[in-house]
Amino acid sequence: MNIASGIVFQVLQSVLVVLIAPLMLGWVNQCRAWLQNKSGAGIWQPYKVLNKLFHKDAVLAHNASHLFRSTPYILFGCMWLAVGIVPVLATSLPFAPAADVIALVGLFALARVFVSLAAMDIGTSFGTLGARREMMIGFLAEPAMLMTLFTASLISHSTSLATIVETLGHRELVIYPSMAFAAVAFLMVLLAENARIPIDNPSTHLELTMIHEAMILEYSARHLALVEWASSLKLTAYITIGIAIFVPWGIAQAGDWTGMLIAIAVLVVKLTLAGAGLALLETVSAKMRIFRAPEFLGTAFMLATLGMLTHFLLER
Amino acid sequence: MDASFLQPIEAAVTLSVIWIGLGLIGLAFMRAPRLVSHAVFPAGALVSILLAATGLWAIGAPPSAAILPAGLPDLPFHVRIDALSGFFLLLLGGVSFGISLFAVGYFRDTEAATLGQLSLQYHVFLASMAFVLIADDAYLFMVTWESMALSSYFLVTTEHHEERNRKAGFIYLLVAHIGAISILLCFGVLHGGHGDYTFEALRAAELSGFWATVAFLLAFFGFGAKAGMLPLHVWLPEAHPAAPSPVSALMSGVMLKTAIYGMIRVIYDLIGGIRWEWGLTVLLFGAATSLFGVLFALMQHDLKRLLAYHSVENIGIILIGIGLSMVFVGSGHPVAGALGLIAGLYHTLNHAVFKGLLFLGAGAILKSTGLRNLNEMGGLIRYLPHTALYFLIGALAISALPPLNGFVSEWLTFQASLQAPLLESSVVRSLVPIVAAVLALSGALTGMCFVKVYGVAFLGQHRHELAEKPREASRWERAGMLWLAAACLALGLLPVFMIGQLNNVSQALINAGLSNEAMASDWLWLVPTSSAQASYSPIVFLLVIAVVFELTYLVVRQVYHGRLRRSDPWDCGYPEQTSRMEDTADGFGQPVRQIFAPVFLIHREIPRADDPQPVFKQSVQDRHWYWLYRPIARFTEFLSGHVGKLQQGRISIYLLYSFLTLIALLVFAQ
Amino acid sequence: MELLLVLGVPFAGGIVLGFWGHREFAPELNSGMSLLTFLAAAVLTVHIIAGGPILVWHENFFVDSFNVFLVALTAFVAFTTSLFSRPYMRIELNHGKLSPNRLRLYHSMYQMFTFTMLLALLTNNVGILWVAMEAATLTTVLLVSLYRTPASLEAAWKYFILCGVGLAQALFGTILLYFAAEKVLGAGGSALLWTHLYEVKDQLEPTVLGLAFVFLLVGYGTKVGLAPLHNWLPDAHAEGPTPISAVLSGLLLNVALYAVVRSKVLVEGALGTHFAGHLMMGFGLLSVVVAAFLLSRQKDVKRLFAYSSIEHMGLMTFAFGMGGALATFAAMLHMTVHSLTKSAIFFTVGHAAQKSGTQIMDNIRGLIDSNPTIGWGLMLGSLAILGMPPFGVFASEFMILTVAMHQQPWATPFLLAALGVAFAAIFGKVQPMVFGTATAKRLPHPPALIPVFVHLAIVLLLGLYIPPYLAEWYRQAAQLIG
Amino acid sequence: MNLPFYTQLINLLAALLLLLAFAMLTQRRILSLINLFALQGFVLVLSTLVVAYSTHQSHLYYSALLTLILKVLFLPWIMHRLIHALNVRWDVETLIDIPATMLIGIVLVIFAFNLAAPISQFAGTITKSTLGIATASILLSFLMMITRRKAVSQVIGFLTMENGLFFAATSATYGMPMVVELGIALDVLVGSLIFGVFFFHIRETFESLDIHHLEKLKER
Repeated sequence: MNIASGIVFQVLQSVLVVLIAPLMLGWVNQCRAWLQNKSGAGIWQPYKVLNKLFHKDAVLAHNASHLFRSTPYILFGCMWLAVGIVPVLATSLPFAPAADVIALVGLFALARVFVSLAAMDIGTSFGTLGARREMMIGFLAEPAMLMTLFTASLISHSTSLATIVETLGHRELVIYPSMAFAAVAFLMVLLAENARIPIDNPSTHLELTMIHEAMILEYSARHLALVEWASSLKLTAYITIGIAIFVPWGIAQAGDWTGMLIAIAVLVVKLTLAGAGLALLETVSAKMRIFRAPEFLGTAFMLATLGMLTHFLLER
Repeated sequence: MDASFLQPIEAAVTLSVIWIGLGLIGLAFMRAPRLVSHAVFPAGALVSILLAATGLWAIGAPPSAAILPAGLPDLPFHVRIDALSGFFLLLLGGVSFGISLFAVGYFRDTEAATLGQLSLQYHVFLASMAFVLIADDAYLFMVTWESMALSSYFLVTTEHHEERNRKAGFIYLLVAHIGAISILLCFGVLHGGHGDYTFEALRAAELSGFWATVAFLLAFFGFGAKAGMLPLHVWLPEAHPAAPSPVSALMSGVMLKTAIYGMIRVIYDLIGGIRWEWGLTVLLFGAATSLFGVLFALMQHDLKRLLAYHSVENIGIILIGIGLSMVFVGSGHPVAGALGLIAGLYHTLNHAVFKGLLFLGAGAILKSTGLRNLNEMGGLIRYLPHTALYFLIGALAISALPPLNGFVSEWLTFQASLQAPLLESSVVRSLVPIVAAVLALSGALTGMCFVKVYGVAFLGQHRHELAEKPREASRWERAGMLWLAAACLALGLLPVFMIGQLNNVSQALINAGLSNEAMASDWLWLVPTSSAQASYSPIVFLLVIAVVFELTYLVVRQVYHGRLRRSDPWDCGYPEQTSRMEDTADGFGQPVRQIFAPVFLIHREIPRADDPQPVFKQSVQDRHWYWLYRPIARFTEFLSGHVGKLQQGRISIYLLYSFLTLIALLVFAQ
Repeated sequence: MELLLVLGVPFAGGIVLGFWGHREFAPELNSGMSLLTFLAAAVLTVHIIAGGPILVWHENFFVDSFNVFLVALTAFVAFTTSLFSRPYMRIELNHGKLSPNRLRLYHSMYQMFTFTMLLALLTNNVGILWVAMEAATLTTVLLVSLYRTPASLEAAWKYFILCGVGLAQALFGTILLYFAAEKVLGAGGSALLWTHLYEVKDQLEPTVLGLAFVFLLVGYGTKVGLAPLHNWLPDAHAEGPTPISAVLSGLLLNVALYAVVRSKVLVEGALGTHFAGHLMMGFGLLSVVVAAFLLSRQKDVKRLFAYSSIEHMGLMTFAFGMGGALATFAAMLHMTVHSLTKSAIFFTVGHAAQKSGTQIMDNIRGLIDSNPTIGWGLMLGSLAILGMPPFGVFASEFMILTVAMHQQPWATPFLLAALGVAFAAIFGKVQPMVFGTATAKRLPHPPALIPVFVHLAIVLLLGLYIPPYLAEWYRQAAQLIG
Repeated sequence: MNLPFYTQLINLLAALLLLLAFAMLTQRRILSLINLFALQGFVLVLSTLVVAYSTHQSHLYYSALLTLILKVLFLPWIMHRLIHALNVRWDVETLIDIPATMLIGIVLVIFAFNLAAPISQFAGTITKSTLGIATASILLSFLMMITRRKAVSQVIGFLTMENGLFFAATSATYGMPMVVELGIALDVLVGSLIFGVFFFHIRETFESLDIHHLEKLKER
């Protein structure tokens, strides 16, 4: 493969995903509004919010440390790296070998740890509350996520996302019952990890229910903008991981320009559908009490494990 | 150095003896405490680094052996250094270098007499660990093994005026001794009645399947007791906090690793013929240990105790790696086995580095604030910026976050567990990934725990009015921490070099290393089996994040602005933000306590509604005390009570005993 | 010549101190006599090692590697104990626990006791051995009852009766031995000489010798302190003056075990089976287990270490019972290190008890603060006796255990469990005495702790390095009896 | 031949010895106990003399003389003095009642005979059949020591055991070598003196010679 075209592909994919991530969020919100019989703010609203936030003066608490100030950038960097690694449009990207699925999970964990630390930096009651809950969700979701990914890895004998996509998408079609279990589990993890209903509600600031919002209460202006952007990136990254593992058809190989164009088209369709589906899910379910979350994620873990066992039993 | 003049083994022995000599010098000059702290300890650090170099040298060199003119008449002390010993010597030397540097500053204000004793015990401790690693006969191994326990016992009880520390020391030495008895028994079984007790003879002895399993179980029990494996871990959270912080670092960072060394040495090298059932045992115990360790760590508010429980957890992770390796080797897949072994060994090294660093950080906090209770700390990042940075590196490393070193070894362990499809038995095949999930869970819980530690100790507002402003650690202390923090980074970013060394170790032990493709990859890419299967490049990882960080920073400033305003925290507009409104360390662990309630033994005292001065008390205890240790103690008491009844003071009864003995023997003799 | 000195000096010392034992200089005189004995024993040892066994005085005295090793040990520990007893007994006198007359008795009996032990070791005559053992009992009975307190009287009485009865059995065993030997060697003195007996041991009547061994084992075994014949031992150790506890534990028990071992070799030779060895192993194991379980019930510090002595004597008996060069070697090494360590422990315990004014362990605290040397001595001594490397006790235990695992695998779990229990019991009690906050007062005379550290240093050395000549010596002895 | 006659005589004395041992076992009074002890000593002297005369073992005469002085004259005299001084003439209480003791005693005698039977067949002495009796009397005195509660009677039991041993030595082997005999006698003498001293101390300390005062040191 040509190194230069690989790098072009890499940059192209990253920039593209980073740019459309707020759009994804806007789309989900818009769908949700429609489903709730509201008119909605429009799918471009997240961009407007970001722009507004960047313009504002940043306000920092007196006792904020460097950690607090650098976290938004670190977060943004992590998420950028994540979307750079996931084969959103193409496999065999030059950065892809830098991290496999496990490292990807580690990357999300790194981001989570930094956000939580930043939340505790000021020393407010909400910040620590949010950090505690976030970490709780995190430690429950992470094993489930890994088990899901392991199922895919065991099928393709690889933890590299590129190889998984190539195995599952570019070869003959085989029906893997284990993947069904994994897909459901992945969906549950996705909801939990991205602060969606039924675990968290991204659109509330009701103190008793906040998780993610509680952590970023002290951020303002450009810092908040980066954090928000990073969370939309995270949602996109998760959805694209889901796509890569469960519906990988259409992803191009790096250097294949026509494939690339098809891949973009296919991706747009997939993302549109995924966003609508997510909105539907969020609309039909209600938020849980915080201590129902372990049950929810425990179920996800069980499903993922079952998927893996199914793989060992049926698919060898 | 020319190999024909000096063998690694000679260097290692000489350096260890120098350590003992330094200890004695420290004792002899205890009236000159400045000299002891500023000359003896740095000299010890110098020996450490030389020893580390020797270790590194030995990994690549062929095994060299020697016989020392001491020991039993029929069994003089045999010493031998091979790749495995070399690796552990590297670990010992590398980690103790940082710790000794730290100790210079940490002990500078210690009382003269105590310092003299500390110096002796500390260096003897180091030397006995080195000798454990190079011992090549059962006797020398046992002698140095127990000397190690003994010297560290005295270090643990340095502050013996506190009841807690005494109790900790007692439990520590008791468990260590029982473990040693088991190890001794294991050597006896291994010996099988032929030859002497050199490792060479033990290696050569042919054991039947049953006795090999017995030997394995004894070794596993004995070394597990030292390593802090469930359910023999009870001494660990007691002993580590009791010791002075550099010693805690040494015990947790290095001493526990000698147990891992012993386990590998005995199981892989001396017993040989590994079976997968053994591996499964190790694997399951490892998984249970790691989960249990981290859950209890989350319940702690004493920083050093918390770190001690994390040592339990990490020992569990190491055991998972080794267990995987044994499962694979036992099932005839040495290449996968090598991966597991390398993962286990690499985690051993990583844990030594970051746990040493964290204990030193805890020591720095203790020294400058006098605090060990997390619930009283807060906001230390503003007083101890350097310590805070090093501690953050350690915390991220132990939480297995990329791109630091803890992640590399956990990643390798995951990779090893994903080799499960190679296995024939479907039960084991499905168990292995579940263990991997447990590993993931404990990794995530560790992350939570260190968010708690770091958030509560270094961030937020301080909770406790200190008499004076905490002072940043001294230069020596910072140098020690810097060394270990740099090691965390280096091992995290450039794992390939060390993996190559570990591959030598694995080659020497099980005659198998990683696949050729894996070894062919360059320094940038860590590839466990083949690049199609998995790869990881921490440098690219870090670079991308750093570049994006920098670019974003610049772009935001360029396109918009960098204006900043300071104000009070907002916090949803609540007034009166005091430090009492922050989560305490206990509060932070509350979700875990609730979710895993059955694991803990929780005592609560809840105030009544009309209580004028309501106090809420809660303690979390380890059920093992009640399930395992108390019953054993009771049973012993019960037995000794009955034996005691025989001796009731009446001379007629005593005469009757003699009489009956005589009659019985006469009947027997006829 | 040296032999004459070895026996003559303590005997003369006993008589001289019988007159002057209450004088101001008596403790020094006592030490001086012991030093002379030790020097004579050292010279004797050198001769034996260089020149081989000797037989003197109408074959009535016989010195070979085995007993000269014990002679040297006995003389050495007796000497160091006399050093320790100098300040110790002065303090006791100052505290009013003794009258000058009793002190005279003490000094005289101390020398006499040494004499009887050396006599028992050196004699070639089984009958004289018995006489010496009985005499040793009598002298120590007087020493144990020295304080004339109710407890010490009770202890001495029990000691006297139990050991008296025990030794009576040993005499019967001796008679049976003589009876059997007389058939082969003819009546008269030579039939009771070890040297002659060994030469004809395969001609002796097995039935008789089997019975004789039972009586000898029960008899001398009582003195060794083998369970269930051990009941006198803790009482006597706890209630007597501490120097006497030290020599009882460190020496007398060895001498009694020496008698048992000599008999065992003879009897096994006659029987051609492992009967005697099995009996010894059984008793040894029982003692180890019983003592280990009794340890945890102790409140009195000297009683605690008395039980520890039972445990170790049991271990040695077990090892001698197993036989074979290595086990015997180990047992003799264990004898040496146990004597040295246990007497060192008693030295420190004695001073600790004097400082605290009590032997009850709960009331002794923080020795390391009030007197670091006593504290460290007790701590290191206890760790050594518990078999903690690098002390020599571990070396011998290692050898005993490894041989046991090889030859008697069934016994090892018991041994190891007992060692574990003993460790928990002793260490759990010693640690609070040594550490913590002090409760002690100053002593009127500075304690003599050099012997403690000399003993411990030797024990430490033996754990790491056994000098070749010493090893050779042990080996010769093991050859002799193994 | 004269030998059968002497053998008969010795057997008679041996039987007497056993009888006396039984008598002591059942005797409740200390004074009679001492007398019985002296009597036993006397029988011992007689039997030794008979053996000495019949076998021309000259050293046995010395033994007999030693026994006479020590066990027939000196020790009973001392003990009489003692119990006068200590005023302990009251009856002896036993721990086990007398009939039971007797029964056990009989079992012991059977056991002892059984034990001695294989040994005595090797003996070349005229007294070989008495070895069983000697063994029996040793065991009986052991039993006596177990059952008695008073310090004095325990000591008498102890000395009786010594008698049994002496008898065993004479009957099995015509006595031990002289050096040993002398040593044993010396030990017995010194031992008895120490016993005497002890009686005074015990009496002084506990105001009684009952050994149940001596049960303080124990493990309970």
